[in-house]
Amino acid sequence: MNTTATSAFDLFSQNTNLLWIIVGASLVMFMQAGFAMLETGFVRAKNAAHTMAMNIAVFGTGATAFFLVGYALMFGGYSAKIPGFDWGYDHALGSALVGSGHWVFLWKGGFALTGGKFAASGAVAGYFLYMLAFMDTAATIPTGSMAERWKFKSFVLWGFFCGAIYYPLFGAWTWGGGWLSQLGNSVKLGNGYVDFAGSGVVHAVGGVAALTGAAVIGPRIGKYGKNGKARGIPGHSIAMAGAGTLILFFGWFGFNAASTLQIADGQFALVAANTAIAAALGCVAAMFWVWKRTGKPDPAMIMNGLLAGLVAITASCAFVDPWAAGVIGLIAGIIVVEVVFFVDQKVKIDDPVGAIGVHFANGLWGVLALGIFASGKYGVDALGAGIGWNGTTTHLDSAGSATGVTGVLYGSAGWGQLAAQAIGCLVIIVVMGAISWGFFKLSKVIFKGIRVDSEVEVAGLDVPEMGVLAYPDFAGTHEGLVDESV
Amino acid sequence: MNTTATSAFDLFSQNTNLLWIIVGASLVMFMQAGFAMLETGFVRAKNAAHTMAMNIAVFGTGATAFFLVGYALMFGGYSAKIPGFDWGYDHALGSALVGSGHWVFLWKGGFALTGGKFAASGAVAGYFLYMLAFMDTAATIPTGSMAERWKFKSFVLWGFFCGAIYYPLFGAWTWGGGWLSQLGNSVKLGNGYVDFAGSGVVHAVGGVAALTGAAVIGPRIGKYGKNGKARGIPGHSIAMAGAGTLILFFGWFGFNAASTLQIADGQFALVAANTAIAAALGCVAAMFWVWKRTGKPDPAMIMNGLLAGLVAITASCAFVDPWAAGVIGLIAGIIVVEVVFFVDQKVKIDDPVGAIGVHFANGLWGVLALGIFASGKYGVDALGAGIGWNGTTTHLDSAGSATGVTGVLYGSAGWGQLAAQAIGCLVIIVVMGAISWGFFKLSKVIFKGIRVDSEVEVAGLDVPEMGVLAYPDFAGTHEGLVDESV
Amino acid sequence: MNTTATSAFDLFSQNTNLLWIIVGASLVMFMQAGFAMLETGFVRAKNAAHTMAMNIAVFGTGATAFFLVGYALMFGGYSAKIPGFDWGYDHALGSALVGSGHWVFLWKGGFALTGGKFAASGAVAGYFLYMLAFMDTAATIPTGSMAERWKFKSFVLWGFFCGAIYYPLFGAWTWGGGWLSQLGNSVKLGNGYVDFAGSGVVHAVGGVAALTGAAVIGPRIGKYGKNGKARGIPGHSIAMAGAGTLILFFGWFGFNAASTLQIADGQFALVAANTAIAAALGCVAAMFWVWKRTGKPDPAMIMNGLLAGLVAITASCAFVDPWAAGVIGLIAGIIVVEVVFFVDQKVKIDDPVGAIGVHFANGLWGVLALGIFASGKYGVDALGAGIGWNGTTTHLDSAGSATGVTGVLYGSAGWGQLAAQAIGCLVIIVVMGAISWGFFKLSKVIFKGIRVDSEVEVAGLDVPEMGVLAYPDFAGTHEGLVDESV
Amino acid sequence: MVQLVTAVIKPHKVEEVKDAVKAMGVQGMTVDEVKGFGRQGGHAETYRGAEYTIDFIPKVRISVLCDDSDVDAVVDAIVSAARTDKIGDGKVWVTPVSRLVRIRTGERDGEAL
Amino acid sequence: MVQLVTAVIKPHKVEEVKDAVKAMGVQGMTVDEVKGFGRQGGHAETYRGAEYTIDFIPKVRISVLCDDSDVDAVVDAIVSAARTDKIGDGKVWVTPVSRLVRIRTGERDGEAL
Amino acid sequence: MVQLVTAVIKPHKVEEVKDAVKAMGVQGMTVDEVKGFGRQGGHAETYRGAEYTIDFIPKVRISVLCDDSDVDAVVDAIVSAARTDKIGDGKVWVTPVSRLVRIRTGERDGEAL
Ligand SMILES: Nc1ncnc2c1ncn2[C@@H]1O[C@H](COP(=O)(O)OP(=O)(O)O)[C@@H](O)[C@H]1O
Ligand SMILES: Nc1ncnc2c1ncn2[C@@H]1O[C@H](COP(=O)(O)OP(=O)(O)O)[C@@H](O)[C@H]1O
Ligand SMILES: Nc1ncnc2c1ncn2[C@@H]1O[C@H](COP(=O)(O)OP(=O)(O)O)[C@@H](O)[C@H]1O
Repeated sequence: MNTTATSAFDLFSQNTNLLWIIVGASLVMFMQAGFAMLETGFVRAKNAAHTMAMNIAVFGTGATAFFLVGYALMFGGYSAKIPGFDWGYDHALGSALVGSGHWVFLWKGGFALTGGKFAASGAVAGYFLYMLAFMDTAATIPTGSMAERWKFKSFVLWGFFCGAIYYPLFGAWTWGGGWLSQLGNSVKLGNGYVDFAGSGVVHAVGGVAALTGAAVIGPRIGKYGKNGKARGIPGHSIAMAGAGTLILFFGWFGFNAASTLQIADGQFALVAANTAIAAALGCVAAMFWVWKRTGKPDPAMIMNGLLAGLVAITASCAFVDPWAAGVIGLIAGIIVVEVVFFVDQKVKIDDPVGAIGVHFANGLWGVLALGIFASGKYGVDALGAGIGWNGTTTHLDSAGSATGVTGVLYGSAGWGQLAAQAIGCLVIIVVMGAISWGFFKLSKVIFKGIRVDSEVEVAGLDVPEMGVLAYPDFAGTHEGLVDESV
Repeated sequence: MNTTATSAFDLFSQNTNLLWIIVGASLVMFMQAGFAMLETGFVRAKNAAHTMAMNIAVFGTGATAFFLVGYALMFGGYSAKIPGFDWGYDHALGSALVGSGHWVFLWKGGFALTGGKFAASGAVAGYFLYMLAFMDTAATIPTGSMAERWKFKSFVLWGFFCGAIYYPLFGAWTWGGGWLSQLGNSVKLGNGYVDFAGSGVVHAVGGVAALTGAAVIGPRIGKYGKNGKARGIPGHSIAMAGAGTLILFFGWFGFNAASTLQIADGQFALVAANTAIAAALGCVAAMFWVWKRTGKPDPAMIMNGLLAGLVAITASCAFVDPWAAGVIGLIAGIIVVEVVFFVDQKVKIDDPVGAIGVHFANGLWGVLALGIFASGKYGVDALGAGIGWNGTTTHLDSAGSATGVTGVLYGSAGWGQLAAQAIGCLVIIVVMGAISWGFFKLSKVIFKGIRVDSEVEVAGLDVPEMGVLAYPDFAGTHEGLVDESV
Repeated sequence: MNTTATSAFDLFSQNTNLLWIIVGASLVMFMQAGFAMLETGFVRAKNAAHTMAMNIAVFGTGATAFFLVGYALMFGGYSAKIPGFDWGYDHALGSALVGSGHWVFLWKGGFALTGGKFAASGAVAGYFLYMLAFMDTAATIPTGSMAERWKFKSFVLWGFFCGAIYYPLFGAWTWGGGWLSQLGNSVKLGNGYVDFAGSGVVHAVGGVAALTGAAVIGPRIGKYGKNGKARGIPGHSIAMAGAGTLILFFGWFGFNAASTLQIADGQFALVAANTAIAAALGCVAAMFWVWKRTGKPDPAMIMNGLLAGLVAITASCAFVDPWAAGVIGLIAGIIVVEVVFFVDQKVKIDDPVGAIGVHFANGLWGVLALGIFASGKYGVDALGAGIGWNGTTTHLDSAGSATGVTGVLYGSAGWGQLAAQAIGCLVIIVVMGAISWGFFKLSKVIFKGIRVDSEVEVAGLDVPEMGVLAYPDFAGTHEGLVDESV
Repeated sequence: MVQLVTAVIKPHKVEEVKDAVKAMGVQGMTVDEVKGFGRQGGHAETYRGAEYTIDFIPKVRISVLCDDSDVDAVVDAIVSAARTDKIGDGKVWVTPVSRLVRIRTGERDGEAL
Repeated sequence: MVQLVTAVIKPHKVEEVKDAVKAMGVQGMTVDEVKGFGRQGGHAETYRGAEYTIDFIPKVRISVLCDDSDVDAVVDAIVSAARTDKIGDGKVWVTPVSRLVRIRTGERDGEAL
Repeated sequence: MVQLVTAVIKPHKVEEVKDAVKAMGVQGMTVDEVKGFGRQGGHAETYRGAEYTIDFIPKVRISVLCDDSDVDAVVDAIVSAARTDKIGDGKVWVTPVSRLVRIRTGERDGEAL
């Protein structure tokens, strides 16, 4: 009877863990509303319906693809490694599709969530949902940088591509237990590539697509003057963008804190506090920095700064002390201002919402920051006896026992970790960059250009592409509604 | 001492279940913000303050009525049947007001949450709150279909009526353990009418009132041309409507997944995943379908499609496999496009937000879909020994033990279930349809018409009815502010 | 082994309590989005970017200050008194900075969350986050009453001041275990000042700063005609304000229900239900009251009424029966209408969003209402053996055991409680009023006025202060963009 | 020669006026939203208890360029289409135009209509 | 005969101009929002670090139909009410009106005012 | 004497027209947003399956006060800057102005420009 009691408790605690994942997944899913309002607020009124529609359809297309194919490629052989779950855990559902051992590149198994365990198991379903929400976040990032000129047809293909292949690829290499996560075992670099909630896996991977996409599609008409000077093209609703920012902030508690995947230790609370601290410092740093740089506290930068802090802390939020979270956020707030200015004015890639500065640059900064600030207190054995964070057992100390995730500030052992992080960054830039660049180049061929005609662009995409005006009752919101080339 | 430990665990696990209900209730309550933004975005700027005010006041009026009267009528004799709760469970607080045995039509007891157990018991309070949030959802549906012409006074009466009587009635018959839920016991139809989170109880019941209300109040001036052809009257903010859609999506995780009312099995996670999958497929299906039908991917339909998938999966989300959730959502996406077109152009009932297509049509489809796709795996014994879902014990298999909720695809026994579902649909259409139709007809007498004067309608309802402009600083949002009949 | 099982359960249940706090903290943090939309909707379009930017930056500045200093001053010696937490609980981290015994005025310890326990303990981090979110709510209240004329620079200082000192001060005296909370022990007044979730600590304290700030900064140009008559200056988006209201409502479930800080009894569910009931009655009462008063159901008042009900129930939500929650909300709905009218028309303090009526007046009403309606059922021993709510043991009954929090309706012992509540109100009005008044007066000196030039005010603050237009694509939103005094 | 007929009318009459003018054979027109102040007066509303007046009433202004010979007919057409017999119906007036050019073709005066 | 007085003024002067014109006995006016470009020039702001110029400055245009005999007085009233002595105060001009009709009644010219 | 040149043009041509007019030495202009109806016609869209037509097309109206002597040049400058050779390019017309005042200084007519 005591045994029964114990196992009832085990079951209940596992399901409480799962509950946290579901609550977290809902919060992350809600971030889509934040992205939608932020991005739509930052475009001109004449493209608002187009931008909003992308932000809804990207969930539909991406999720359909991830459900049918992507989840199987990303986790097929690994299943839902939720701590303490007897079902799912360590029970491979499929097997490697490409690679083996420490060097797996893709998995297979569980397409469309079919197969023995899937239908029955709440654990797998919950894990799927959480991962789906992360995929959705990555997928929606380029809709911001490519806004106001992207053909809707071409965008639809991106949604399917990102959900089916693009996101699951890097996902399999990291959270799926693939080769990057095993760098600790295979080549003895710290605990392997560690990215707690996805500064890299989600934000930089989405961000690099935002970068290549914006580069391939080219700047909006009028963005660069005859002299090549960048012109500001203010978004049509600062209020909407601000509301979106605060929704994203809210959702981020699910993004980061629920990434503990369990509540048995109190770590999720530290994660949540670190998240808020980095956001605060990012916001304040960007505010003062832009104020100094341009003479006014640009509201768009206050928003981007808060988000930059959030993106940057995402990789390391479980591994650092609060003071370090503050420092990471503060630096993120400065980075975002500088990178946005640099990309806009020097590189001359046109990114209407600042996605490159927020997600790409600070995603990379977040990944590296872990290699610097991780305190070594956490990630020793998060998944059960003898398994380090990310399913590794490596970095044994002299006594032969696994160590927590440690950055260079906490001992020279940290250099291996930093190296693993740097490799992750490089892979994002080079490999994911090349894949996304190739995808957009190929799309150009398929759709005879991924960009709308210049007449349509000047008129605004809403009527020609979507058939509606975003604001039909307001004067002056659409300059030239129609394709005037009759 | 072991016993103490066990019972501390029992108590704690019950309260964890209750926590899930409270989190779920909060999420469902938040859906009011989604409805408010969706509906307001879909009306013209000149009626935006009126529509928004209805979406706030409907909570106030409906909740007051449900608190004072409605909850007692719906659950008086049944109390909070929350699994594993010792207090509340199976302790009838009141007794039947109309009917007895398997044929109870209304309960009584616990008016204004007074009476012995109420004040003391968190369990009853939590269950009340969750049910209140569902009532609110049903109550707000007609504010969409009747928008831009409904007298505010008349609307206020609807709020009280819906919270006190209209919603609790069908609620008592189903979730309250009344006659429809007992069709399994009384006339051996499957597990009786089964509606997990309310495709029927909430959406179709609210939706049929949206239908009869829109029919009684008549189309907006200008909706049908002299030749009777339907004219599109675009909503004033696609951006606002899109944000509302995504808020509703978020809230739906509380709507569906917390309807397990407990977390002891992992079922809530499957429910959540099914919810997202149906939403994705509904969104994609509606997008492609409307694109094919009209040549452009109408953003309003992308939104309606996502919501249609959500409404349709609501009844069966705990009983079907993920692939089936996808199919149900996909069909919902097509249904919503066709029904919206049909109602608008053929039936000529004017529904500014598409409530009839989303909530009524897909509510019914969701109820029926359960009778087709339910896999039989769940609902055997959800509430304790020997009690099937909805408090029935019926549908014993040959071995005499209760079976899970089973649709026709999983054995011929499913036909009984499908019949129970069909009866539920019929009751909604005929009985709830007649009651709501009667209510609106009667209101017409009470208020000398439930519709504003045509001068007011042309001018916009905001100033004449509410005394404010929704957007006083924006040019062109109100055509003719005043009653010009001076 | 049995022991192990028990302690695993203890640990898990503590962490489940902590989870509720984190979910609650996220919800409260999300209220910032609600305030942002409410306040921005209630100002004119020409100040929308300024108001939105304040609502984001106030989190950044306030949180930075609270992290570095405020939390240490408020809780330094008390730590995270989370029920059932072995770490943190009753382990003083710091010590009194000012005062001792029952008369502590400020604490110290744990600056920037550093110090032994902080970094390691999820419990402290979680408690910090929850308290941070409450601070943020208080800090943002004056941004509403002082909107449309506040220099951004001066506002930035307010954020730091509120997070570092202003809020922690009254916080230390109440939730931090300081002298007000000990009035039960020190001078035998009931359980001491009791304020469950902060009608006083958060709303009235923020509200009195909103009052003094609005008084010091003076009314907007054009608010009072030559004859001194108040003129309505309608907000630019009723739709946005309405959405903000509903977000606040959602967040309030975290604000109130998670203030139980644990889930071991079901009290959090009663709290949540009481919260919704008071909101509903507040909404309905304000709607009918303003309808009667002005002839139309002003949407802004429907919104303010719902919020008034929420503010008023916040202090007593855990201590009263549902019927009493309804009465408290109903009275709040009337109070808010009358106070807004009175302040606007008689006192002639200009408060663009109604913050004084909602937060200050109803905050005080909420504090007092507890002294009237508290039923005595709860708060006996919320934190463990022999400790009453707020860490007191006082108000022993004749048998010598501690009693729950009791209002005058439940026995003459309630008069002591009511006196403690009244003292709290007085301290807020006099002491916090004086401090905030002094702060704004001093700011005037520091910044050569805390108000923008009248030219800027007429033109709108967005371009001169923030460098952007809130709505550049919409005609008529900015009357005169530039400082025309060239 | 060409003249410019300008009318300030009630917003809900725009469609009818447009149709009436079109029926006269006039090929184009330009409209904008204006606010009018006149005999019709405004009205007071309350916002959170404080009164405010909406004293400029939304109107639509219509500008039609037409031939001398059509001016009378166009004015009459507008008057009869816009009339509701209630105060606030608005005004129509005519101003001389000394030159007109169609941008696309450079055609002038009557040709440019 | 009737003439049309048009003025482009600073937005915050609308109320004062309205009152001044009303004080002249003029019964009505029509206003709309315009953007002006003139000596006053615009100004540059930065948005996420990139400059943009706001070179059209919001103004309000006022159109008043009045009797020949009142034109001088109306022009003067507008000028003195709208004047701030700072650059950008705007212009007032007068154009001839060959015909005026009140839609509601069909009254013409002076009668129609 | 002074005249008023009015043009209705395609919105995306505003910048170019402004530059052309400025290049002529004209010191100011006033623009507003209007909706045009002409040969260009509108187009039908569907909203939730029901058709609706967008038959008024957004245009920008430009008003330039200038000296008699500059009128020809200003008209020509506008025509050539606004021209796209596609239907819907718009119109330019000239109306006489009998008096002009600069509000700030009280200067009159030519002086007031
Ligand atoms: N003297 C005027 N100058 C310019 N516009 C005028 C004048 N008088 C009236 N209007 C315009 O005509 C509209 C209707 O005038 P009003 O006096 O209200 O009614 P009516 O046209 O029936 O006499 C006004 O709202 C205003 O736009
Ligand atoms: N030549 C012009 N034609 C039309 N409008 C003009 C002209 N010059 C000025 N304006 C209008 O008058 C406004 C004020 O003119 P500006 O030159 O800035 O100052 P001022 O009126 O003091 O000379 C401008 O913003 C513009 O709307
Ligand atoms: N008779 C007219 N009166 C006033 N405005 C006109 C007239 N005809 C055309 N317009 C304006 O000129 C614009 C362009 O005219 P349109 O006939 O479409 O092309 P085009 O200028 O090439 O002949 C219209 O949208 C309208 O604003």
